[in-house]
This record gives sequence, C-alpha cells and structure tokens, in this order.
Amino acid sequence: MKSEFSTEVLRILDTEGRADTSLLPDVDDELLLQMLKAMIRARRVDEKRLELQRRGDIGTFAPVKGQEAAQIGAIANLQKNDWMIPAFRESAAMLWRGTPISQLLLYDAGYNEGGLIDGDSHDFPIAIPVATQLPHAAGIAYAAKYRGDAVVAMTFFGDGATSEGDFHEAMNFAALQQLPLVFICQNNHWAISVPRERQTRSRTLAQKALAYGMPGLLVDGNDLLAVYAACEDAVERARGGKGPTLIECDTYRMEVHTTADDPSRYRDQEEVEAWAARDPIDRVVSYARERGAIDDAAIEAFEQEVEEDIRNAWKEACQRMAELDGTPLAMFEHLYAEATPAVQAQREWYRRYLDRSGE
Amino acid sequence: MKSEFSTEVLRILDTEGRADTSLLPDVDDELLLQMLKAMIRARRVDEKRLELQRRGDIGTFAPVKGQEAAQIGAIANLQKNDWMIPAFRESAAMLWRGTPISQLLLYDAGYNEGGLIDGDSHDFPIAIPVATQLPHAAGIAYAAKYRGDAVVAMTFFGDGATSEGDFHEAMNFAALQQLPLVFICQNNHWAISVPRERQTRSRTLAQKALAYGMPGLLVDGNDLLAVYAACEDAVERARGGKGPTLIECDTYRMEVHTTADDPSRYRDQEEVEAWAARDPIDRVVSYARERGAIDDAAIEAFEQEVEEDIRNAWKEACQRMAELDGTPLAMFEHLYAEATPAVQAQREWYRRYLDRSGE
Amino acid sequence: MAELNMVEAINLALREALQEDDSVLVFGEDVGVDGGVFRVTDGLIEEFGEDRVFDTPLAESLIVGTAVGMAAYGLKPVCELQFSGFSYEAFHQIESHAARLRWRSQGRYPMPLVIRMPYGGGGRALEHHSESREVYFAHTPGLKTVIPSSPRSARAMLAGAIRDPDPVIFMEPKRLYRAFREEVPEEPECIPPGTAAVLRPGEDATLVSYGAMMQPTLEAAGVLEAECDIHCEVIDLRSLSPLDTDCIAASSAKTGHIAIVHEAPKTYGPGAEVVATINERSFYYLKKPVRRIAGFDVIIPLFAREKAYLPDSERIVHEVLAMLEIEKKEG
Amino acid sequence: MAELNMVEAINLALREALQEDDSVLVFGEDVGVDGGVFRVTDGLIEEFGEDRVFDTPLAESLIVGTAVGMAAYGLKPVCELQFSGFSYEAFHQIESHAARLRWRSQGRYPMPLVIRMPYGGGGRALEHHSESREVYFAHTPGLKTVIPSSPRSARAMLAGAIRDPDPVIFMEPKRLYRAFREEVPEEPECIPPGTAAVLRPGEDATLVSYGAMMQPTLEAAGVLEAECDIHCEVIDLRSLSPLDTDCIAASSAKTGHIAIVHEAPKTYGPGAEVVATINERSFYYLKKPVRRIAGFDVIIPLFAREKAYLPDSERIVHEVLAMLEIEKKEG
Ligand SMILES: Cc1ncc(C[n+]2csc(CCOP(=O)(O)OP(=O)(O)O)c2C)c(N)n1
Ligand SMILES: Cc1ncc(C[n+]2csc(CCOP(=O)(O)OP(=O)(O)O)c2C)c(N)n1
Ligand SMILES: [Mg+2]
Ligand SMILES: [Mg+2]
Repeated sequence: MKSEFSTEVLRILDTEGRADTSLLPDVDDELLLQMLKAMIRARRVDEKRLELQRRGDIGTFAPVKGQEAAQIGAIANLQKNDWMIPAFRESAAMLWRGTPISQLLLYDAGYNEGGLIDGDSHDFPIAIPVATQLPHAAGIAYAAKYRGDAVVAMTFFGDGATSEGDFHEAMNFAALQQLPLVFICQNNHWAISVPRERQTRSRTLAQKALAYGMPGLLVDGNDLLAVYAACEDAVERARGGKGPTLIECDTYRMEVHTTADDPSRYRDQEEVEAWAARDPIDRVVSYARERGAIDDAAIEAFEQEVEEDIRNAWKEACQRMAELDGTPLAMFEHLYAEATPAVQAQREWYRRYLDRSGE
Repeated sequence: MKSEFSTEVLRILDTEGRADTSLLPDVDDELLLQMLKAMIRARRVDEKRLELQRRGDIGTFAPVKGQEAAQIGAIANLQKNDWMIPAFRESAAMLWRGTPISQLLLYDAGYNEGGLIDGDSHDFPIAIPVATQLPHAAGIAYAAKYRGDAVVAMTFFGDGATSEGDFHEAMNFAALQQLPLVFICQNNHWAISVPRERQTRSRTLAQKALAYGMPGLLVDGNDLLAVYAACEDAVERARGGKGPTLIECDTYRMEVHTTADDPSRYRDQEEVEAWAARDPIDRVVSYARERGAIDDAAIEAFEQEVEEDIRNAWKEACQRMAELDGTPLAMFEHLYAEATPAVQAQREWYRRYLDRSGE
Repeated sequence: MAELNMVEAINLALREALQEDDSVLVFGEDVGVDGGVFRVTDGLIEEFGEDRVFDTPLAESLIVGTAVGMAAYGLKPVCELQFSGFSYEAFHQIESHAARLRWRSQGRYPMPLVIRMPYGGGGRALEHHSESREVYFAHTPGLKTVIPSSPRSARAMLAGAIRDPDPVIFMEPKRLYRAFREEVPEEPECIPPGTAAVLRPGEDATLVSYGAMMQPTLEAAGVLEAECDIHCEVIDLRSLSPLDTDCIAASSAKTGHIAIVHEAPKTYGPGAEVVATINERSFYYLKKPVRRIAGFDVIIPLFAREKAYLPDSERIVHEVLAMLEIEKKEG
Repeated sequence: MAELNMVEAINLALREALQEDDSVLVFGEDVGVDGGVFRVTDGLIEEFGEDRVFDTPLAESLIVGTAVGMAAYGLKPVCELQFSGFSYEAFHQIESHAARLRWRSQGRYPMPLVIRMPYGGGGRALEHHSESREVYFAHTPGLKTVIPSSPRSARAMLAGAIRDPDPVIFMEPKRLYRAFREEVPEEPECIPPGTAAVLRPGEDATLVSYGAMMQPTLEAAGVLEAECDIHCEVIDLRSLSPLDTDCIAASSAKTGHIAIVHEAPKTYGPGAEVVATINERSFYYLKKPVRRIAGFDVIIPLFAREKAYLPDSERIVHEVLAMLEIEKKEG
C-alpha cells in the first residue's frame, strides 16, 4: 500500500503583506492588532535586553527577533487555562501569556526570583536542556485528559531539538495516547552554529510526524496568519480529543543564538539580510494597514507606550534587585517543601558566617 | 509537494514454502542449506538453553524461537570484516558469526568470561539496555567510513527499541552522514508484555525511516528469502556509499520474553498458534525440499550433528565452569587496562581474606 | 495483620495510595496487564483501570518526563523504572527537572512524584540488573532517596514517599522481594523520608546499613553476640537523603566503633558520607577508624561470582572483629 | 614557551593529539566551524578537516554512543559535551557502555575515549551551566575522572587522558578558561590520570582541592601564611578517580589538620571520599576532624548569588582557622 505525505508550505500573507483571501482565518481587527502589538512589544523587549546585556546589566539570554509570528500566531490560540511549555527563546509567547517584562529582566539579571511562576498561571518556566520539556508537555496533556479538563498543552522547541531523544519519546507517546497537545517546532534554521541541513537529512521537520502516525504541517513561520490558522486547527483538534499535531514553522533567528554567541563565525550576512526582507512584523503591518485596521499614528502611539512600559519594567526590576541584593540566604529556598536538616544547618551556618563581623 | 511511501510487505516464500520466482534472490543450494542449517541449529540451541534454565543450570536468557529467519536472512549478507552489533536476542546471528555454543552457555551460566569477544571477531557483545547499541553501530560505521574500509555495520533491535531516544538519535545521524549501516528491526510484536500497537501509533515501523530521509522497508520477517533479498540490497548500498537502510522484519516471539517471563499473563495462546503456522523454518524446509536441495535423510543427519554439537558444547561449558569456580578474583579483571590502585588494593585485600583460614 | 513479602507489601502500599487519592497514577514498562516484571503492580490495572495504571512505551526519559508534567498539573505520579540500571536513560529528567522544578518555579510547581526502581545484587540476574548506585540520587540536591529493608518498612516508607511533597527515589532491594515475610499491620503506616531506625540496640559497636544489606548485617550482629559476646547496635538508615545524622551520631557517641555496610562500590559510595558525618559530629568519640564494608570498585560480576562481590555476614563479622582488634579463630 | 590561557592550552593539546595520531577524532555540538562555544576547538576543523573534527546533531547520547563505537573500532574519540549539565542526557551511554565495554568483552574492546565537558560556577551563566557533579563519574567503576586547575596542567592532563587506554571524563573548570595565563612549555607534557600534585608545601595544615577551587585555596594559603603565619600544604588532586590516596595520606600524616575544598554539594560529595580515605589511612595522625568546605546541598543559585554559594578564599581562611581553633579578628 502506498501512503502519501505533503511537504508543501502553508502561506497566507506574502512578504508584501498581501493575503491569500481563500485561506484567511477568522481574525477580527481586534485580535489582529492584539497580535501585531504583541509582536512589536516582544521585538522591543528583545532590543532592550540586548542593550542591557551589552552594557553588563544583565546576563546572557536568547533573543527572539525574527520568530515573533511563529510564537504569537501559535500562542494566541490558547485560552487562559491551557498550558504553555516553552523552551528558552519564547519571550514573545511568555509576554503574551502575561509574564511581566520586569520578571523577565529579573531572571536575566540572575535572580532565582525571576523564575517565579504566578499562582494562577498555567505555564512552565523556561527549559534550557534542549527538548527535555516535550515529555513534560505530554505529562501535562495526559493529566488534563485524565482529569477530563478541556485543556490543551502547547510546547515550543527548535529545529535542533528534533535531534534529541526526548523529542522522539514525547511525540510517540502523545500520538499513541492521542493527547491534547500541540508541538510547535520553530525551525529557525540554526542550532547555534549548526544549520538545519546538518541537523537531519529529512526534507522537512514536519514529516517527522509520520514516524508517530501524527499529522505534521509545515507553515511559513514568518506569516502570522498562516501560523495562526494552522494552530487554530491543531488546538481545536486537540481540544476535541482528536490528538496532537506537529507544526513546523519555517522562520529564522535574526539575532545571535545567545549573547555569548558570534554568528559571524558560521553564517553569512547575506543570509540574514535575505530573511530580513521576510520580516514577520513588517508583513503584518502592511497587511493591517491595507485592511484599514491600523495607521501610522496608532503604531507610533503604541511604540511610545511600549517604550514607556519597558522603561518602567527596568526600573521595577532594578528596585527588585536592590531589595534582593541583601538576601543571599534566599539560595536555600524552594528546593524542598521544607528544608532538609542538612540544608537548614547549612543555611544557619551561612547566616552566622555572614554575621560574624557583627558578632 | 506530495511525497509517497509504501507500507507494503515484501514476501517471497509463502507459508507453504512456495516461492514468488520473480523476486527470488540469487541464493544457491549451498547458501540455502547453510542458512537453513543455521536456523535449525539456533532453534535447537534455544531449546537446550530453555531446558538448562528450567532445571537451574543456567540463568535467565532471551529465546530466539520464531525469529531465526529474520536474523539469519540478514546476517548471511555480512562478510567477516563487517560488524554485527546485536541486542540481546540475537543468538541465531551470533552463532552464524562464529560464537561457540559453549561460550553462549558460559555466559548464560553467569560467568564474565562468557562475554569474551574473540580477537579476530568484529562483533559486539550483547547490549541489554534497549536501543543503546544503535549509536555504537553508528560510531563503528563512521569509523569504517573514516578509515576508508569497505566495511558494513549491521545492528539488530526490536519493536520496543524504536520507542527509545537512542533509536532516534542513531537513525538521524546515520542518515545525515550516509553511513554504511543496516538497521534490522525485528518486530516480533511484543516488548515483554506490551504489544506493538501500544508501542507506537505509526502504521509500520519501517515508515519511521522517513523522519530521517532514510529508506525504510517492511519485509515478512519469517520469510528467509525476503529478508535475505532486502538485506542484500541494503548491505550492497551501504557498502557502495549509498547510506543506511531501516528494515522492519515482521516476525514473532514464539517463546517467553526471557525465562523470567510468563506470557500467559498478557497474550493468548491462539495468537501464538496462528504464528506457529507461519514458522520460519518449516517454510524453508518445504522450499528446499521442493527445490531438491535437501531431503529428509539429510535433515535427520544434520539434526543429529547439531544434537551432538550441543551435547559437547554443554560438556565444554561445564568444564570451563569447573575451572573458573575457584577464581573469584577474576571479578577484578578487565575493568581497566591496568587495575587502579583502589582495585588492586581491594583485590589484594580480598585475596588475603579468602586465604585467612589457611594462614 | 497479614504476613506479607516485600512484593506484596509494596503492592499493598500502591493499592492504598490509589484508593485514597485519585491523583495517584501508576505507570511504567509492563506495570499494567503484566503486573510488573516482579508482579509488584499485580492486579492494579484491574482494580483501578488503565487510565490510572498503564504501560508506557519503552522509554525511560519519557516515563520520568511525563511524571514531571503530571506532578506540575497536580497529580501524584508513582512511576516505575524497570531496573535501576535503566534509570540512567532518564537521569537528565531526574536531575534537570524532577529535582528542580519546584525550585525553578519558586514554589509554583511542587514535584510530589515517586520513582520506584528495583536495585541491587543477589538475584542471579543479567548485567545492569544488579547494581547499587544510590549515590547518584543521594548526591543530587532536590531529591530524596529512600530504601526499605523489610516488607513492613517498605509499605510504610512507600506511603511516606507518595505523601511527601518532594520527588522521592524509592529503591527496592529486589533480593528481598520474596526473601522473607513479615507481619504488616492492617492500619496504614507512614514513614516519611529522613529517619533512620535502630533495629537492635548494643553498646560495643555500631553497624550501619540499609536495604538488602540489612539482612547480613543483622545476621552478623547475631553471630558477634552469640559467638564473641559483642553487642552491636544496628541502624537501618532507611533514608539516604535526607540522612538521619542524629541517629548515626548518637550511636557513634555511644559505641565509638562504627562500621557501615553497603553493596554499592566503596569509593565515593554512601559509606564515605557516613564516615564524613561521623568525622564531623562524633570525631572525639571515635575509638577506631570507621570501617567501610562495601562493594568493590568494579562492576558487579555476572551472577556466578556475585556472592563473592557482595558483603555477607561472614565478611562483616571479620571486619568488625578486625576493627575491634579481636582475633577470632576462623575456618 | 608561550603564555597560554586554559582555552588555548586545551586547544594546543587537542591539536597535538590530532597531529600525532590520525586515530584521534574531535566532535560534539558546535565544535566544528564555530570552534566550540568557548573556542576550545578553534581552528581545528580548518587544520584537520571535517572528517576528523565535526559537528554532531544536537544529541548527547549519540555523541557518547558513537564515541563508544569508534573506540571499539580502534579510534581515539575525544568528544565534547557542551556543558556538564547536559552530560546526563548521555549518562546511560557513559555508565552502561563507555565504562563497561572493555570489561564486557573481556578486554577485546578497550575504550580509549575522552569526554570533555566544562563544569562549575562563577561564569555568570544560565541554569544547568554552573554545576559541579563530578561524583556521578568518580563513583562509576570503569571510568577515570580528571579535572585540571591551570593551563599547563590542562594541556598535560588532556594529553594524558587521550593517551590513556581507558575512558576518561575530562572536566574543564570553565571559570578558569580565561582567568589567567601560564607558561606552557614547547615540548609535550603528559600527566596520566591518577596522580595528585603538591602545589605548595607546608606543615601546619593540608588544603586539598582541585579544578576551579584551586585558585581560592591557594589564595587562602597565601593569606594564612601572610597574616597568621600558618603554613599550609596545598594539594591539587587533579584526578578524582583514580584518587591519589598516597599523596593525601602523606600530607595528612605530616600536618594532622586537613581541609578539603570543593564547589560540588557537600553531602555525598567528593570531600566525603577524601575524609573517608584519611579516616582509613591517617586516622591516628588526625589532630582535628577533617573540614569539608564545600558547596551547599542546594542547586547553585542563578548568577546573582552564585558567589554566595561558591567557597572563596575568605571562607576557606575562616574554616581553616576554625579548624585550628585560632581566633582571627575579621571584618
Ligand atoms: C541537552 C542540551 N544540549 C545542549 C545544549 C546547548 N544548547 C543550547 S541551545 C542549543 C541549540 C538549540 O537549537 P534549536 O533547538 O534549534 O533552538 P534555537 O536555539 O534555534 O531556538 C544548544 C546546543 C542545551 N541547552 N541542552
Ligand atoms: C533501557 C531499557 N529499559 C528497559 C529494559 C527492560 N527490557 C528488557 S527487554 C525489554 C523489551 C524489549 O522489547 P523489544 O525491543 O521489542 O525486543 P524483544 O525483547 O521483543 O526482542 C525491556 C522493557 C531494558 N533492558 N533496557
Ligand atoms: Mg534553531
Ligand atoms: Mg519485540
């Protein structure tokens, strides 16, 4: 028996922002603007973090620039009670879900407190070991299904992550159990210095879903509406008990891998420039302007609002840091529900040690 | 773009041993008999081990019964300098490659010395942690390619193994590097008590190759000639620099998982009986008889020869055991090229401890 | 009251937990229809259904990784790794997530999960089925690691592990699975991680052990008393992490002669921490160097020689007498 | 002679090994064109070609697993895991195969492979990038585990690791990568696993350490001499396994006051084995309990507080004085 699979790319907005109206998802002006603004906000926060990092105010982080459409187009389909399980580059998705900018910055500045997940949030903290969050997402989806909650889990990861065993194990289980789970693979063409073609020989990453009997879809990841449409479908199917989907978003990492990285060692500026012409934000701006949903004045006003937010967030983060700087003992917190005797003793020893000059 | 893949099964001998002559590989009478005898020998060794285990003379082991065609049809394509990297159920393949029966039995009886790999062998010892041998096979194949040796590696594993991350990582790398490597998946329908359908949702295991841009083939694993033909092709392509292949052999574990297992807890006797009708040895016997390559007398003579070999092998193993039984200090051997000071000291301490009554 | 072996006792604890709390799930390889390769989960799938008791694909990282996700969701996963020798496939999920998510999320996602795994030698098993590497877990901040030594303690300690709000590695001495039976009371018992038990009082020397090695240790104490009039205090650590250093220190102060018995390799083994604890807390009471009676620093041999590897009561008696500088006619 | 930092010194050792022996291969994530995320493999792909120096897919188990296969084939793989915090993804390949194949095959397949990995705190890095969990490896029979503390020793020890016929875990204190330069002689040097070095002689106390903690330890020895006229003998263990117990014992016998400094968590940490060794070999020379100056039993905090976690010279001085029961006016 012969079966077939597609390696076609779903695209709705072209690089000029012209929409293929036959494919347009049901996105009203309000949602469109909300998404556009989230993309812009994420881009500006990214720029601010880069600036802060370069001047030594925060540590290393992974910029999102170029991947805003892939993240926002996907995450915009989640409801509050749904779960997001990110990797480490999902600042756009995290901001959308309500992580305060100041919180991101506090984390960047190296404070454990920056990792705090709000009591009513259903999102996971970032996962740094590549692909290890995928089994967590499967566990969450299993739990939701077990509880009968109409909850969907969405997890994000990169092209490089598809090479890890954890990707494989989680995909297999999710398909087997028909879990309410959407796998968003942001193929940004690089895993640090390793290009997509040297990560795997499969033509697309989407086709990897075939190994699990799971639907896999390839979309233009710099096309907000294509990502939105594909994920809308996947989320609906997940919520309806129809199982998981793998969505490969073809996008690009416009910036350094992290601020510790120097891409000039391994990729050409031309490649970056070619992708700049496919910028995910520009496209939506053109489209929204064309559609009459926004004008330059509105954009300008929004940019100012964001600038202000970011300034305040950094101020807030600095205040937090100042408060936290006198609290080294916080390192003993949150490891166990109740500190073990060893941890208690060490905490006590350290407290006295710090106090010794005063004694 | 649409691509297609096949989920057809390659079969050459039907269950009555009638061949589809259009597909017959180039197997002369000598090779046919060699393979048939290897299958019978493996079956008889299996039976002996089961008997020895049941009466407490050896420990637990994983019977091969039912999978002889999958192993012999594959391994018969290797040359002496090629490498075999088995899992833990490959006694048929190991015997084909020259492991003495007595060596197998010594291992079964719990002696480290049973794991000895001969100096001129190019085979790996058994790997018990499921799927972990696949990256080894990839490393061997990489090394062969690096050295420019016209060497092929062949690795064996089960249906359950396809769920492990190591399967995924090794398949991906092998395809990426176009390594001279053949992956033989013996889908014997069970991973201990877990049936194939609850291991993964993909229709076939062969189709998992698509995830890596690797050819994947499904063959009737109880059909010696189909396995031979498929593997001949795969080995030739591997040796010719055309990269790896995944071959799924559809077969069945006719016996217990290991002697510690009780299949009546999880599978029906009817299923086993249905598969007995597809026995891999019976089919070849019918075919060979039909073809005039063998007659009952020859089979009878061979059976007697095997019985004799097995008897001698057990005698030899018992002799080895008797020799080894006074050598507990052997446990300190072979861990390092030269025992570390700690190991030396412990060995010395233990030697004295054992001698203490004599002092 | 019933006389149970350890397999039955653990099964009972699982059953009680599943009955008591519908957030408890039991899963792993072959734990469902098969009831576990040692029958520890026998009958659970029938009683609680395959949503709550299920077989996973053959993938250890998945098993622990999904447990992490479930725990975050508010469930209490009790997963099984078929043998401790295959826990390394999941080690990154254990170290990088199970042990850390509470900490990483600043308390938002506690990890009340239990990872059960049989460990240890003496079962005439294959390679990778006989190791004792509890240090990998005990050294990992964020985990708790406990090992029972009898049916009754197994049942109570598993209850304690499941109720514990933190991730607990529950290692089962498979050599004891069917080794003996013990009265297990009708009413539930619960031993939380962190407390050792004095199994036998004594004043001449302290023998510290846990898990499968409790048996030869107790036996040795019996021999030492019967044959040499040496009264050993015997401590069952039960919990390697948190370690009950108070219990060790109290006994050390009393006897001044301490031996620690384990089957794990000696170097960087659990005994090293016991020695270090005593060095810190009881140094001035020590009459002799603490003795480590341990597995050798090699891979435990295949089963024909595993007895030679494993400490037994004879070796323990020999070492304790050596520590006490007492000659005993042997042989 | 050249003044090299540790990155350059390790790069030199790799280059020398690649030049000397065409069976040496170097691979891992980003070690090729990028030259490694710390530039340790800078320029190697250009010099030796991408057959011998190459990027793997993002898969640690694959990296170690292929190294095992290559070693069996007769090559000498020197692979890199990008951070020790991601070595756990490969832990099963390390424990179950790299450490065992020589043994399992009864000598037929030696495993002359090296697994390099940066470890340790102090680099203002992200989570999982600052841990110090060398015990996982040092406790594993079949492995050797070494950690250099300076550019010169790094170059010589890596040469020793590559030439060693057994699998060696080579942990690189990334905090020292660019911390200082040292003269590295023109001619090759080779330090095989298993020997410690006395970096500074002394008679009042012994300070034992290794890796990144050598720096604060040496600094503390300087302070103790300059300010308190206390002469510390300073030992660089270099090799955690095999452990040079002769060196430790000799110094312990001389000074009777010993402190061990490491950044790994204290409990079941490397220091426990040092204490146990001294307990066994030098008990009667001990004037005071051995001091463990170690990381706390928590996950090393994100970088804003990592200094508070890591032992520094001040803490070491404080602890040594406490051990010696000497009051020092502080503050
Ligand atoms: C298990 C593991 N191995 C290695 C690393 C180091 N590392 C961090 S990000 C990265 C590349 C990730 O590539 P990809 O999955 O494509 O995500 P991207 O960075 O492009 O978003 C690597 C190798 C890690 N964090 N975790
Ligand atoms: C990593 C690992 N996990 C678990 C086991 C226990 N175990 C041994 S064989 C087996 C099932 C293997 O199934 P499959 O791959 O289909 O091979 P088969 O036994 O059918 O030949 C399991 C779970 C193991 N050996 N290794
Ligand atoms: Mg990427
Ligand atoms: Mg199978």
